[in-house]
Parts: sequence; structure tokens; C-alpha cells
Amino acid sequence: MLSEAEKPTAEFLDVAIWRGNAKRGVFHSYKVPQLENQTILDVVSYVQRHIEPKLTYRFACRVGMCGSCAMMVNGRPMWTCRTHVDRAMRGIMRGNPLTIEPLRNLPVIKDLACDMSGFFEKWTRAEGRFHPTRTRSEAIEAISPDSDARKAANEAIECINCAVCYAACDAVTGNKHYLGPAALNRAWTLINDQRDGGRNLRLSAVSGKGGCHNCHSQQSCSNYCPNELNPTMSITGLKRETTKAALKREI
Amino acid sequence: MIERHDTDILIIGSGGAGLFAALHAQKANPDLKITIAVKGLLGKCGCTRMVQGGYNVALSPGDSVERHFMDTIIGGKWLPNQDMAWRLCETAVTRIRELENEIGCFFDRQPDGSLHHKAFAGQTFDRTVHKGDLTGIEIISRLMEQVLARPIERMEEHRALGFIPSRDGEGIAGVLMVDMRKGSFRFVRAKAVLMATGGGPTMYRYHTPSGDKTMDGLAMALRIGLPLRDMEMVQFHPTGLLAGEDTRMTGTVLEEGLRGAGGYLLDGNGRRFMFDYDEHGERATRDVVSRGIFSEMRKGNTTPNGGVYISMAHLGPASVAEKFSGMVKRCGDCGFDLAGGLVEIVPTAHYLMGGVECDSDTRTELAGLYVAGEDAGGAHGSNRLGGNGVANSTVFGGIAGEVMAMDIDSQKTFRDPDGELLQAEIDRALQPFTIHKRTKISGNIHAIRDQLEKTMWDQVGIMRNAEGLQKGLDQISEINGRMMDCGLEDDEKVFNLTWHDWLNTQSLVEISGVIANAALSRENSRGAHFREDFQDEGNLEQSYFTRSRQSLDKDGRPRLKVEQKNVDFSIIKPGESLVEEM
Amino acid sequence: MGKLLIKPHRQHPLWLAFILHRLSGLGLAIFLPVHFYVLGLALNDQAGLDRFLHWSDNPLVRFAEFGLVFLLAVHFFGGLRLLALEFLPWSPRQKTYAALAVATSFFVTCAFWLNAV
Amino acid sequence: MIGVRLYLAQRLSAMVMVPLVFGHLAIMIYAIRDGLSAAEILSRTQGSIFWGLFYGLFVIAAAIHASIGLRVLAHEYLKIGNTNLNLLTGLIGSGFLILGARAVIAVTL
Ligand SMILES: Cc1cc2nc3c(=O)[nH]c(=O)nc-3n(C[C@H](O)[C@H](O)[C@H](O)COP(=O)(O)OP(=O)(O)OC[C@H]3O[C@@H](n4cnc5c(N)ncnc54)[C@H](O)[C@@H]3O)c2cc1C
Ligand code: HEM
Ligand code: SF4
Ligand code: F3S
Ligand code: FES
Repeated sequence: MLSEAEKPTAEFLDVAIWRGNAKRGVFHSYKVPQLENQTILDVVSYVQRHIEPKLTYRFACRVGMCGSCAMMVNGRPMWTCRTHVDRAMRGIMRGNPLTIEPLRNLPVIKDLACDMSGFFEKWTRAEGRFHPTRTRSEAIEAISPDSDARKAANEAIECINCAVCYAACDAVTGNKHYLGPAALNRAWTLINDQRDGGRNLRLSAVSGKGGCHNCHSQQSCSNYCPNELNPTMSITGLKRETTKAALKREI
Repeated sequence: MIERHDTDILIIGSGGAGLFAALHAQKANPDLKITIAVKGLLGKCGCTRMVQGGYNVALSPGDSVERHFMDTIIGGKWLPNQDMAWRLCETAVTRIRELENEIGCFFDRQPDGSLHHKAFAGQTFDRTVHKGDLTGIEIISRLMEQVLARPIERMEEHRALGFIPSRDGEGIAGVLMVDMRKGSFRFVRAKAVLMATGGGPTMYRYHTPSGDKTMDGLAMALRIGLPLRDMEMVQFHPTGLLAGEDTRMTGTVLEEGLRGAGGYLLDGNGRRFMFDYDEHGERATRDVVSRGIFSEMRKGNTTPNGGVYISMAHLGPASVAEKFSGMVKRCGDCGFDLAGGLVEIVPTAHYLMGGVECDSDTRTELAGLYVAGEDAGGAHGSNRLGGNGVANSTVFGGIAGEVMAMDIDSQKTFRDPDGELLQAEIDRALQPFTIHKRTKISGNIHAIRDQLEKTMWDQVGIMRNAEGLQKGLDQISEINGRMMDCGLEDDEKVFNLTWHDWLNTQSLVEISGVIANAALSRENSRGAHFREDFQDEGNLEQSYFTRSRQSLDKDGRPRLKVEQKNVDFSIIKPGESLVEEM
Repeated sequence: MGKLLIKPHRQHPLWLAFILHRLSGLGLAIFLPVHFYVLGLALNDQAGLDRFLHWSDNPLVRFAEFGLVFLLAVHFFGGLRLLALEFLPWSPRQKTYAALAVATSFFVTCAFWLNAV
Repeated sequence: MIGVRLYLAQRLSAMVMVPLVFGHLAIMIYAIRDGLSAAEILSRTQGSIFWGLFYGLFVIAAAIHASIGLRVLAHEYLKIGNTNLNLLTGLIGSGFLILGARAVIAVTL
């Protein structure tokens, strides 16, 4: 909990929101009334509703399921619908004014909304999709929930493709081919999915010039993933499996 | 000024219905050009992603399609379109296998490796397949991956504005859209169009669906004169989070299981009140609990924000935090202590059973236009079972894909659009700018929507009566008048959310009128529809559903007509059952 | 922590460990050729090598050497950490290991330095 | 910008260097106790096949390791593209090899 001294006392929040387009942008300052129950998304919504009707941002589910609302808050990537203003202003995160920017590493469309198509294109390029070995006319495979592979698959499965990890990662910033933590994390779940038939295809896909080997274990992805997933761990798994496959000349 | 685009199959919406339709159409005929247009990002909007509970399917030994069907009919209080309900229960079995075996979803298993089925209210068998309490994310993410990897055209952040029938009125020619990112219009011609915008009763002050859902599809269907059925049937979830007026958290669902596990509902003074209403207390069904809470709210026994409390602490905060970790964490992120403290809640509008009338092959009255998912009316009748929503959208989405591919097989040319209607739809979308040009006043669209939400909540909500409904209708038409005075400065259409808020509110106002009228016409209480002045459920054998249809009177003004149509008991009659021991 | 120097999203121990490894690697890559060159002097100019070694008694040069050994130690232990991270089963104690690696390299460098003076 | 093969080369060379660097560090700590002189260094190393192999291996490993390491930096910070990167990696690698070989020859032959 916040100590008394840390509690924001002002009735208004000073907020600086980045506004602009793909080419350029600047911060605009706004004063937003502070409320007891208020997320960063609420702050942004307030500005659009009451101060700057043309402010663009993105959200859908409001509850941390769709991964549409991620932004940089005080310089850190996070989901905004589930980040209480108090939390964003506590400790090391504190910033005055509260700054809100579009996610890093993705081209901006307008204001706080970025173009996520590159992120998803890499998802596909990493073979981040299931390759079936059965059809709908067959029974569902019995799979023990306790096997090591299944546990590993489950551990990485609850990704909402919010691109927070992607925005946090400097390997993505530096290397435009790099598939990034989310896509690789997905590939790892599939590698561990015993129902999947695309193993070697996928191992090759994550071994190319933008593959898992371009991760430098910065671990910003794991540090910021709002669902507490650990893409770093997934990526090390891929590094091991691709190494084995390469040594055996399977890829 | 308006860009043109052609495709074979145009799918509007990327929920379970839209994505399944794309995959099935593509599989049925890989040569077809298939386009998905969606208001948000593909797979990242809509409610299929938000499914928590799970997916109903009769798979276990001992369970049967017949049983699932009977539960659906009884849950829907004999109003469902039985052919659709049967198709739903029957196809769910193959659909879940397709989701697991071909799409790659992984649902929770039992220790022996077989699928885990959990209990869900209103069912005689444990048949809800799930992935923890994040089933929707698993379903939509996996579907999305499959769609992304195929040559299916994507039009993201494209909002459908109007269905444009052909000049001769025989079929659909295409859909008018706005590319939200550019702010420009696009007319997309297609041989077949699937409407899968997912309904979503977001015209209520408290609501669960995602922000992008605002009844656009139904409003578009209404405007071209298609019949809508069961529009009075709005399902409320009893436990929505109540966090104040100015936060988007308000209205979002707190898990059903909290009540099931023994959570207490307390009024503003800390008194447990549910036993005043039902012997099952907090564990009574959704509609009963919603009405109980609503009654307390009317009496004024409320919390600071005007709702009631849910309290879990007596079950031991640590064990609550473990059992409901996702929910507790979500509340924690937003500043609430669900495990150990009191959290304010309020019933919240969750699902619209009503929708466009169609047959069990998803065909509507208008040739070339199909409907699936929450936009389609009929499968659930007066109440939807938890777990039948996502089954419905995935089952009928897939069917629509196949049927569309089949139906257009021999169709060589596009239908010729009705140019006048196209222009009328463009003008309609530009209304706020036109108003501003005339009045030079920028209105406050948010205040108007707030007013609509309050009206619907107070007058057309959980408990209804003739007087209130009439008042509601009057207020809706007043709100409609305010819309026509609400201008918007025309200096930037690019990704202008406030313009879209205007359009959203317009769709909501149109459909709110339909809901209120249908509710007024049903003088009994069935399922989700509760009339204080007609509490009886009416004669089951003579069950009817409402059909609302809009036409233009001779002055060109829209007029809504609500009819009562007898339910066709095509499979089973009240008093009979397909299951022996029921 | 200087917000301007290190952007906020980088302000966590494991990113700092990363950048330390990267900078030390770069430092080594720059230093090693120089080191090779100096040793190569022995080939035809032993006096030159001695001159260099003598010159390196200079405190400033000494300090630079201290830095180089530190670079090598940091990169070495950091590298061990990375190899373990990549090739051994995952451990949730990454921050501890990073801290340990840095601490050990300090220790080794100090040992070197104490010996040298 | 590296694929699995360059990655492997870099990690394997690092693993090779682990005992070598360890040994080198230990010797340095021991050797410099009473100052360093050319004669002292050379007396230890000259004519020793062991030290020849020891440092020879180190030079090869370091050349591989560092050239790939610098390749990564060059790509990420200087945005050098694939063809030039390959060129650069080769250049740096051979530079290291030549300088290193010269040093090893100088101290051991
Ligand atoms: C919080 C929550 C929990 C739920 N839990 C369950 C559950 O446990 N089990 C269950 O069975 N059901 C559940 N449901 C219901 C279920 O989610 C829905 O019934 C079902 O997913 C609807 O699917 P759909 O494809 O019809 O629509 P959606 O998935 O809602 O998709 C609609 C799509 O249409 C798009 N769209 C809307 N308007 C336009 C426009 N004008 N132009 C272009 N695109 C547009 C939207 O952006 C979206 O992509 C839940 C619903 C909610 C809100
Ligand atoms: C035992 C000794 C060493 C070990 C264990 C080791 C280990 C590593 C590892 C694992 C990496 C990969 C970092 C990554 O990309 O994630 C690396 C990078 C690097 N190493 Fe070494 N290394 C050693 C010695 C050296 C030496 C002697 C040099 C200098 C010649 C050097 C220069 C580099 C460079 C320039 C990089 C690239 C830095 C980066 O990508 O961030 N290393 N090292
Ligand atoms: S791994 Fe985490 S941060 Fe990355 S996209 Fe998935 S949920 Fe978001
Ligand atoms: S932040 Fe980036 S460098 Fe690797 S560990 Fe995560 S992907
Ligand atoms: S709005 Fe969906 S995750 Fe925030």
C-alpha cells in the first residue's frame, strides 16, 4: 500500500500525452480530475471525452483480455485498463507529469494507437500457429495435464498479444528482423504441444536471421509482461531445441 | 471520394462467428476471395475473447445432444427456434473437436487426459469445456493465428455503416464502410455478406461487453427492413464491478463462481438480503439474483456508488485468493481487495438473446446476407445458458462459411447497388458534421449516451412495467432528437473516436427503441424479460416470440411494428421431453 | 537513477546486467587486438615490450589495466551466467545470479589488483 | 542478425574460452605479484608446446567469438545489412586471427 507521503494529494493529475502521427508528434499537457477508482485508460478516456475529442487511442475489453490498450506510461510499457493511476505513480514508476505515449517499437498510426501488423506478421513468421495431425472427425486426444511438456506448454499459453514485451525489448529496437518475445513464446508453447505436427518447420522458422538466437536475454519482456509470462524462459527453450536440431542436422 | 473494393465473401466482425466463417468458407472453396472487416484489430475486439466460463458441448459418456437440447429449450423457456437450438447442440460436438484437433485450442484436461467438463448453471449435466477461466482468449487467439496464416484479406479498423441492397431489392450488393484510420468511405461489393458484429447490449448504464460492440449490425439490419426477433430479451449478469461513473471498469464481470463458492451479497448496511427473495440465497439463478439486487437498489439500501457489496472474506482470504487468483488479481490491479474486503457490485447487461431472424443455415430474408453469432436471434429464446454463447457463435459462424461458399458457387456477377441508399447511408454517417455546419455547435455525445444508458437501465432494464416502458420510449425519442442537434467539428475524420462515439450512440438509440417496444408488447414474464405488471409466464403451449420490423411510412419516416409470432415446436412440445428421466 | 541516461523501461537489474555484458564484450574486443599487438612486439623488439611493461607501471595505466581485468572478469562471469541461462534448465533466480556474477568479478578484480600493487 | 549456426559458433567458442580465460586469469594473478617483465613472461612461455596450444586455441576461439559479437553490435546499432555484415565478420575475425597468431608466435616460439 502507499504510504501517506506517497499518496497523490493533488485533486488534478498533470498528464502529458503524446499526440502526433507516423511522422512526428509532441506532448500535450492536460489536467485530469483525480478519482479514487481510476485507471490509466480512464485518464486517457477522460481527455478524449472532455478535453480533446480528437485524441486517438485503442481499447476493447476493459479487463485485460484483449491486449489492445497497451501504452508507455512514464516510459514503461503496460496495459492501461488494468493499471490503477496510483500504481503507475508509485516508487520508481513515479513521474510528474504522468506521461503517456504509444508503445515503442511499433509504427504510430495516430496519437496512442500503433500499427500492430508487423507484430502479428512476425507471429505468423515464427510459425505461431498449430499444425494439425488429426481432424474434426476424430476424437480429442487424451493428454495428461501433468506431463513436463504439457506443463511447459501451459506455462506460456496465456498470452493476450498485447505487445508489451515487444515494446520493452531492445533487441526488437535494434534488429528489425527479430521476431520478438511474444511470437517466440508462442512458438515454444507449440513445440511442447504433442498434438502439433509442425515441429521442424517451426524450429527452422525460429532459427533464421530474425530468430530466437537474436535474443540477448535482456528480460525486459518477462519483467513487463502483464500476465506474468516468461518469454525469456521460452526463448531459452527454443535456443536449446534449435541447437539440438541443428547438431542433428534436422534443420 | 468513395473508394470501391470487390470481394467474394465479406465477413463483418472477427469474433468466434466471423473467424470461423472465414476458415470454413476458405476450406470449402480455396479460390474464393474472402475479406474480414472489423471495427477493431482482428481477433482483439468483440466478446468471444472475453469468454470466461466456457463452451457447452455434450461429449461425456452419459450426456447427449438431446439432453443439451432440452436444457437449452427449457432454459430459453420454450421460446428458442428449435431447429437452430438443435443445430447448435448437435454441431457443437464437431466444432469442439475441430477447435482442439485442427485449430489448436487446448482445453483443460482431467488427470486421465480426457477433457474436463465443469458445471454451469441451468444444466442437467456437467458439460462446459474450458481453459481455466480464460477460455475465450484461447479460442480467439488460436482462430486468429489460423486466419492470419491464410490468404484472407483483412480490413482492420473498418467500421460497417450500412448494408446496401441491390437496386431491385432482391439481394445484398455490398456494405458501406469507413476506414477509421483514414476517415474515408469504402464501398465493398460482395456476393455474400456475413453479419457477425456480435450484438452487445451496451446501451445500459452497466454493461459487460467490449467497447467496440454497439449494436451496429442490428441497426443496419433494422434500417433495411429485416425482421428482428426476441429483442426484449436482454440478459443481465448479477455481479458486475461497480467502481464509479468515470471508469471503464464499471460493469465488467466478476466471476459467477464467486457466488457459487459461497460469497455473500450484502446491502449498503452490511445485511445479507438474498434470502428475502429466494430460498437459494446468493446461489439462485442469474435473473433472480439480478432482480434481488435491483430491488435493494430501488429501496435505496445501497453502497456509496449505488450498488451492493460482494464479500468473500468469510471463506478465508488466502483460500479465496488461491481459488480465484485471476479475479483477485484483476481486482487488485484496479485497487480492490476481493479476497479480504468488500467490493461494490451491480447487475450488468451481458448478452442480447434477440437478433436478426434467420434459418438454421444462417440465411436471412435478404438473398446474399447471412447472420451468425450474437447478432442472430432464435437459438436461445428468452434466456441463454452460460456456455451456449460461444458455442452458438462458433457453430453458426462455421455453418455460414460453408453455406456462403456453396450459395455463391454459381454466382458470376456482383449485384448492382442501390445508389440512392448508398448516398443516404453516407449522409447518415456524416450527420454530425452536417449538423455542425448548420449550427456551429459541438454537442456532447457522451452526455447523450449517458442519458440513454440511464433511461434504458431505469425504464427498460431488469424489471419492467408498462408505465416505465412508455416513459422509456418517450425518453428515447427525446434522446434521438438530441442526437440530431449534436454536431461535431469537421476538421479531422482520421481515426476520430468521437465521431465513432456518435455513430455508436446512434446505433444504440435505434436498437434501444426496438428493445423497449418489444418489451412493451410482451405482456408476460419469460426468462430474462420480467414484467412487474405481468409476472405470469403465460401459456407455454401458445408461446410466441416477438418480431420487430421497421418500414418507412408514406412520409418516409421509419415506423416500427412489433408482431407476435407463434413458436414452431418443430421438435418438441411443452410437456414432452427427448430425454427419458427428465 | 538518471532517467535521461537510462530510459525508464531499461531500469531493472537484468537489463543492466545485459548492458554490462555488452559493454564489457565491446571493451574486450577493442582491447584484445591491442594486447595481441603488444605481445607481438616480443617477436622482434623485446626492448619495446619491456618499455611497454615499464610504462605500464604508471598508475594511470595501472588503473586502466585494472579496468581491463574487470572487463574480462565481468564478461567472463556474466558469460557463464548467460551460458547457464541458455543451456541449463530455467531457474527463477536470474536476478540473484546476475548480482552474483557482478560481485564475483569485483572480487576477482580486487584480488588481481591487490596482487599487482 | 545471427542464425542458429553463428549462434552456436559464438556459444561454443565462449565455452572453449571458459577454462582458458579462467586459467589465464589465475596465472595473471599469480604472475604479476612482483611486477611484469618481458623476460619473465617469455621464460614461462617460450618453447612450450602447451602454452602454444593454450594461447593458440584462445586466439581462434576469441576470433570467432568476438567477430560474431561485434557483428551483432554492428547490426543493432549501425544498422549494417546482411552482405556487409558477413564481410565485416570475416574481416574482424581474420584481423583477430592474424594479430593473435603473431602474438602467440612471439611469446612461444
Ligand atoms: C464478459 C463476457 C463473458 C462471457 N462469457 C461467456 C461464457 O463463459 N460462455 C459463453 O458461451 N459465452 C460467454 N459470453 C458470450 C459470448 O462471448 C458471445 O456470445 C459470443 O462470443 C459472441 O460471438 P460473436 O462472434 O457473435 O461476436 P463477438 O465475439 O463479440 O465479435 C463481434 C465482432 O464484430 C465487430 N464489430 C462490431 N460492430 C462492427 C461494425 N460496425 N463493423 C465492423 N465490425 C464490427 C467487433 O469489433 C467484433 O470483432 C460472454 C460475454 C462476455 C461479454
Ligand atoms: C570465457 C570467456 C567468455 C564467455 C563465457 C563469453 C560469453 C559470451 C556470451 C554468452 C555472449 C552472448 C551475449 C548475447 O548475445 O546474448 C557474448 C557476447 C560477446 N562477447 Fe563474449 N564471452 C567470453 C569472452 C569474450 C572475449 C575474450 C571477448 C572479446 C574479444 C568477447 C567479446 C564479446 C562480444 C563483443 C560480445 C557481443 C556482445 C553482445 O552481443 O551483447 N567475449 N560473450
Ligand atoms: S507475452 Fe506477455 S507481454 Fe508479450 S504479448 Fe503476450 S501477454 Fe503481452
Ligand atoms: S526483452 Fe528481448 S532480448 Fe530477449 S529476453 Fe526478452 S526478448
Ligand atoms: S482494453 Fe483489453 S486489455 Fe486493456
